[in-house]
Amino acid sequence: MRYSGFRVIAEALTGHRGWKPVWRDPAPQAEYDYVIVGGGGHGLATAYYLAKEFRQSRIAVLEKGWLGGGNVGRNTTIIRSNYLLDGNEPFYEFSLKLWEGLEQELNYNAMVSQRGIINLIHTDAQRDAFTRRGNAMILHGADARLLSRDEVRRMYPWLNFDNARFPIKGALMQPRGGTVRHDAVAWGYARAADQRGVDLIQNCEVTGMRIEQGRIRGVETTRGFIGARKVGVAVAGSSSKVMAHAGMRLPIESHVLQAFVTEGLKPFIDGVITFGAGHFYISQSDKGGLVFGGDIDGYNSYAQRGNLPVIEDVAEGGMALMPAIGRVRLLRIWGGIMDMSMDGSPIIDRTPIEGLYFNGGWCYGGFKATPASGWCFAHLLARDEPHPTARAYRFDRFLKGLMIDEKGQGATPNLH
Amino acid sequence: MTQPNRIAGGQIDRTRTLRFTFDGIPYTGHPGDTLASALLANGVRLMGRSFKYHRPRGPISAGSEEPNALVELRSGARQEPNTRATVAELFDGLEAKSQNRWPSLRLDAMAINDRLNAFFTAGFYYKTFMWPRSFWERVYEPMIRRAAGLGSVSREEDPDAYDKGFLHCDLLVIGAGPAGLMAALTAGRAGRRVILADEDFRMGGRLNAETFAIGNTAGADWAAATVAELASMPHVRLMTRTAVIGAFDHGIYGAVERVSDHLAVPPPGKPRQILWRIYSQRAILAGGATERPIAFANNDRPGIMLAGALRAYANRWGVAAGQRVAVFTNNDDGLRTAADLKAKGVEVVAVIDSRKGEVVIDTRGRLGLKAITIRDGAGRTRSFSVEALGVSGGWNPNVNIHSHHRARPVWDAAIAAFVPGPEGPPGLLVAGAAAGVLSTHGALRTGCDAARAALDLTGAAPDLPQAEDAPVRISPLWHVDHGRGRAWIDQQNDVTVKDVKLAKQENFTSVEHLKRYTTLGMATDQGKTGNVIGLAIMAELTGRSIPETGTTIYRPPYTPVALGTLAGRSRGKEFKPYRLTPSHYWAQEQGAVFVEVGMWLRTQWIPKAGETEWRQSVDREVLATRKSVGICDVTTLGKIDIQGTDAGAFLDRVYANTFSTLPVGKCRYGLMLREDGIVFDDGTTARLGEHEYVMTTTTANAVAVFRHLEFCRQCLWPEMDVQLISTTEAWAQFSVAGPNARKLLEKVVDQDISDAAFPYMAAGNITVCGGLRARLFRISFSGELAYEIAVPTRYGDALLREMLARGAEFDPIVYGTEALGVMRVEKGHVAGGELNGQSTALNMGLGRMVSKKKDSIGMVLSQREGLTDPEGYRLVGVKPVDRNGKLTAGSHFLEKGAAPVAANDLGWLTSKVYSPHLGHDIALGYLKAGDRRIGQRMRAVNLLSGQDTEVEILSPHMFDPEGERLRG
Amino acid sequence: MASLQPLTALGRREPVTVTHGPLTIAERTDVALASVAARKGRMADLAAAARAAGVPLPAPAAHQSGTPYSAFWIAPEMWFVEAPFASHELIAEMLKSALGEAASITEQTDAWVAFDLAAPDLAPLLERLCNVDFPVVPAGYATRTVMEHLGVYLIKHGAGAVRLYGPRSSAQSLLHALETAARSVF
Amino acid sequence: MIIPHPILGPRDAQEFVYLGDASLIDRPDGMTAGIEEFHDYLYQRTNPAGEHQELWYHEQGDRSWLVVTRNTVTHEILKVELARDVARARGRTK
Repeated sequence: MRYSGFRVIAEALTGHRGWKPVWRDPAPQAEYDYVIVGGGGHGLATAYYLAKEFRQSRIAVLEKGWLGGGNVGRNTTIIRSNYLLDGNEPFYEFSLKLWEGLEQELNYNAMVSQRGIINLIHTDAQRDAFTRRGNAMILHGADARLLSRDEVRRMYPWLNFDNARFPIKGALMQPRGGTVRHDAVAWGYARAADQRGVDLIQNCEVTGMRIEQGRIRGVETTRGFIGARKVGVAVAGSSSKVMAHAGMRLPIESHVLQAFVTEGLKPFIDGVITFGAGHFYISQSDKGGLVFGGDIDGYNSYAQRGNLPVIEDVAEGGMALMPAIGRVRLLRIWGGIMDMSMDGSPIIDRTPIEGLYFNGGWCYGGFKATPASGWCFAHLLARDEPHPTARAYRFDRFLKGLMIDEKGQGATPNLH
Repeated sequence: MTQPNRIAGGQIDRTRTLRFTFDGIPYTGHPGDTLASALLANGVRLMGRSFKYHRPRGPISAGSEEPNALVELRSGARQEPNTRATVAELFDGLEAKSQNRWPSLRLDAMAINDRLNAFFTAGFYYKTFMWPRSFWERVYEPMIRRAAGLGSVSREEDPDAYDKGFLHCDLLVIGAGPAGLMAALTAGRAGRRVILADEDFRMGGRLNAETFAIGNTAGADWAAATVAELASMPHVRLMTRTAVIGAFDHGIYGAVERVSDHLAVPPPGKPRQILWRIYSQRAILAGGATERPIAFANNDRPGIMLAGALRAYANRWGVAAGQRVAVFTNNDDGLRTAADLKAKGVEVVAVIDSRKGEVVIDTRGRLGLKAITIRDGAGRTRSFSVEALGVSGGWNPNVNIHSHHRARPVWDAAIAAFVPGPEGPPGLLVAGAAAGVLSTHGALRTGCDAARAALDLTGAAPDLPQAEDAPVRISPLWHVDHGRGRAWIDQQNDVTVKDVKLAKQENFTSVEHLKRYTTLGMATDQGKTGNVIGLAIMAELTGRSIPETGTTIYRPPYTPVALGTLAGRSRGKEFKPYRLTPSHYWAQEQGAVFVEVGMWLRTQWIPKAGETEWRQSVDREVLATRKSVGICDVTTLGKIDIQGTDAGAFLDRVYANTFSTLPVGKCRYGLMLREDGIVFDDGTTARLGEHEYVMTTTTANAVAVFRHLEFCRQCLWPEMDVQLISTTEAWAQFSVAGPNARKLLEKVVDQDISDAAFPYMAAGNITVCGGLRARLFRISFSGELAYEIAVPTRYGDALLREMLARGAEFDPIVYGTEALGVMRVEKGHVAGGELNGQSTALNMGLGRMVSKKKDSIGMVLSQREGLTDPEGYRLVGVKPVDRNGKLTAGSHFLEKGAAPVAANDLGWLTSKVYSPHLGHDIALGYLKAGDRRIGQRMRAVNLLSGQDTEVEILSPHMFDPEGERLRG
Repeated sequence: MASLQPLTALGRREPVTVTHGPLTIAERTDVALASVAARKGRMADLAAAARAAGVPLPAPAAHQSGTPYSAFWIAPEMWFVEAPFASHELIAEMLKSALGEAASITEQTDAWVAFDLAAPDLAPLLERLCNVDFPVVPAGYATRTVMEHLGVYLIKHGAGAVRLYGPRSSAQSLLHALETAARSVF
Repeated sequence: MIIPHPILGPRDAQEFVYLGDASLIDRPDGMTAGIEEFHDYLYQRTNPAGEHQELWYHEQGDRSWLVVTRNTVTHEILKVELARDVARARGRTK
């Protein structure tokens, strides 16, 4: 069924009896052409684009819990394409363009809201680095502006301009950056994929992979064996666990990232603000809560929960930047498991096992990548060659010395 | 002023009257009141509006689970949005305003949403606002955002201070009701260190709200006596107004103490709140239980509250929420409310017991309850005129903190509620109502047992006092099917039974989908009263059991926490400590401009009289240095003392180049790689003795390099004889540079430092000013004849003054980081912009420094093809072809005529300065195949500003490329 | 020594003493400090030489007082040795000649700012500043800890007597943190 | 978290800096091993959900590198050793 304002009104007048399930609950079939492991944003988008853009069929998405229950349902909802390096920027810009048409594409309002993102500058060296980055963004067709201190002040007069340990000296802004209602992304892709015949199978955990003569034959699951011509794994956070079923070790560590939301407040933060002298970024949701985050906890973890030091560190950054939020109350803290890769950039690649494909290593940049990740992974699965914007996301880049290291931290996953 | 609904009794101090205002109207209350109890005493039931439909609301609870009675407390910079009136302690002069209404609480224009509720069902926004596309950001979203939120932020700096602290104990008891008090008493009497924390300002928990006796005293009196006994024990710490907010790993609990929230303003110097990290291997959660309502049509009117709250207001605060009341219950506990109110002389007009087939099916009263309609077992309906209705749907144990490690609670059918399961944070036991033991006697017993178990106490258990031990008699009822209006589950977010039904209809049946789609439990109360009802209804609809349906995940904090508390003192200028250089005080006297470099404050430049532009000062400092002599405080560079018989061999491993061959009394530039072959750091390292080196690092990497060296020493080569210690702050170190550097130093150094005696790259211990130990290194970052001289830090200030005074004939100047930067760029030395963690030695033109003759960190992986590409980036110098042309660091290189697209991107400018010596801008940059482009012309383009400058590519050594000056 | 006038870590000629209620915070500039680390495999030699020279080498997490040398443990086989500054400004050289090749010795005097805290009971102050379980650790306890982001050595001489060594460049920030906590507590 | 330091007893994890998998001790010899071996050493991780041996540095403490055996699902710490002892036991010398 198509969603629209007219439909909402019509249903309201007839007691909402006409709304249909947003997705079916099919039983798994014995075999598919494509099995996507992971019913998060990336997996659902992959299935959708496989069906829609690449005209494939016989597709299933296997989700161990509930659809959208991974990091797509536990992030800070920011979208942007303000990357520096050639390996990244085209991909994220492609993603941002897909976000811009997503609602019409999916006929689902995920509230893509481009209210702008600023990265604050506190030192001359940061200004130089952001100038380099802003230029790289424009060279790749993205939008960027360098703001003076006064321009930032006009935008957000209540930031700490007058009593700061690290004074604000300006900002790099991407006006097209913004936020998206995260759960709706998963639901929108799920609904659209379901409508194109993709089987979305919840409560179906992959427990093994059947590999014969170097070729994938299917996956063992808690709901039995499911045969597959091709298997795409998109389970960021659990990548090492799932790929271990295929005997692979990855250039990835799992780390916990905490995120935060306050009680609902009348609007006062329009866009997204990233503090350049502490670990803190923030936006305000359409519901009024301040949504913010900071650094990962820094140790390997699959626990989906974190500890006080990072909570305090994030709050300190928040108060240093916005002394007006001292009396605002933190409502909820949650933790997601990040695939922290060795250079801070993702992997979308074939594996040594024929028919087995991998998508992961998103660090904490996975949400904004959702549409492009799905598209590029579908491209790889359907055509067996990388999408032009995702060509650099190879496993062998570490062997060849072609790292995509935005932060320049080297093979130290918890510093990316 | 009278308080019409104030009745006898209660734990308030009627001898004192407190004045306060709500929405500008003055009222009175007493010490011991909360804002809610005082308002109710004054006959005010309407305290807020709901989020979506702007329904008029009053408090439903008497505690921190309150979803409705949220106010903006205080004013001005202290304005505190979304404060629960039910826990806000009354103080004289308190000011509160209602929120999320316009123009007034009674007449709220946005209540139109309530009329349109048929359109605003769960998730309606996902289905609309998509056409036309451009309207989302311009029309629809701004409209939605305007309606967002409840209270508002002041936008001014929070004037109050917050502290943090650390506490340690043998046993942390969370909650001071009967179970917690008994646990603390048991542990305290056994001599153990106990912390008893309770979020309330009065210990006793439900005992304060009930009329039960313990032994032969009233429960509240027993609590007070127990608290007094505990207070007499020096090893017991009683913490009222202290909410434990979370259980973290390994026995660390977060707790927030509201030190001054019950005062108009905190006393001078004192914090508003304190974040305590409590370290305790053993803890007992005795956080009690929270009553839940029953969903029925129009169950959200002001005056309808939880039965336990209705009785708490009567018993603890001496307040009747209305003169005529009724009770609706599915369990025996609700009957207590009727009994207690009757005993207080309040008229109880009806007790509706669903176990007899009686239910409430509707209510009336727009701004406050006026009447209820009930349906009896025979299907007959009747109406009663009432001002308050107590509702009891049973009690939910507060399992929250026990579930912070993601343990799932288990369903206990006997009390029709979730109780803590077998898993949970290690060391955390649960007692009393939190464990699902709902009687007073049970609380005392399990509190005592838990303390004994937690602390392995032996010996006979103490005799417990007599106390109420009634069984729980409940017949679950989640919602009333009869009746026509909406039945609320989550009152703040306006989630009703029909929203749950719609979620089911659309297949959002997972409990997480239910929550996220309907927003059930996402309000400021986190669903403490509503969640279980919602999932129970979903269970009914799907034919699953409640435990099969399950709960969502419990997350910290248990109650919302002010962000200021979590930040503590780390804000404003105190966000991070300062590091001051030895010349800081001197520079301050000179009116220096300082710059943040990491934690350090360094002199950026020192303006002289008449200089109006920073460039004037910097140019002068550079020219004076190059002309005669300049001094710069370089103490911030990291210094690491490396000793041991293997010190030389160790340096060979950690540096790409060789140090074991360095003669004693010499220093050498060292290049340090990461294991991935990228340049990590650089600096000079001197050999001061056979087994003694002193390494310098960059300011930025001092800590990371030290950590890395310790890793190499302990983890990679544990048998090497190497000892490390940082000496960064032990020595004040100054660079003395310029043609007259030696002449100036000769004025202070006691030894011969002629070129012969102390040649280029010499290093050694010397003395200054008649015998003070010092170190001298003949190294140059500026390209001039230069030295670095170090003395014990306390003498740094004096040495600087002495050099300036004794060398006055040379007109020495002190230069800051800007001039330092100019001179190093002129010389092509790499620093921050080039040492970016992405560049190799080859990129920097230092490829030959990586010795392949020995194993060193990063040597092997630096040879990967991607890092040795002949077309890769190389460090170059850059100047504008037109000497008036301007350069900007961060600009990108493009060929002349090339379109500004990524395919034509050749690199970027890493650092840019104005060279007063050369008289134009110069820059360093990374340029693709830059080593083969020297002499070529291209453009440096800054697309952010439109700057497009034709440049010439130079060797990075733009000043004195032969190095004649530094050897002079 | 020489003609150079020393400056304290707080940028003054004389050490600072501040009081707040029952608390006294006294800056100490009269302590010489050096690190002593055993060379690999030379611990026995170092121990013997130290014994002979009267340099205590206490167990982990401990401080041992003596005359003229006191010391506290900072790392495996590594100590900070204290002595009176007036007589031992050249502490590193003095220790080198006393301990010989068995140890690596480095002057540390001016790397730190020293504060002595005195009050009838320091526990209420310290619990706002660091996670040392102060009432429980014995006198003679020495540890590194963190106060307001600063790494600090804390030596407990008694329930009301503590020596702190903080990074010298952050002396102002450390003192500010101590005074702020004092105002908050006392 | 609290790390039971083998010398100093329980210490708050906040005093430590985390590096990662303790396999980083097993650095190949650069004079004999090639790029592939170093690649596997530096980049490839087992990243188990369960017991994990990992390196922590007591930066705000005694500067010991520790090998902590910790469950990455529950965060329970099962064993803590001085990294130097582990390195020696694994045959590392000079």
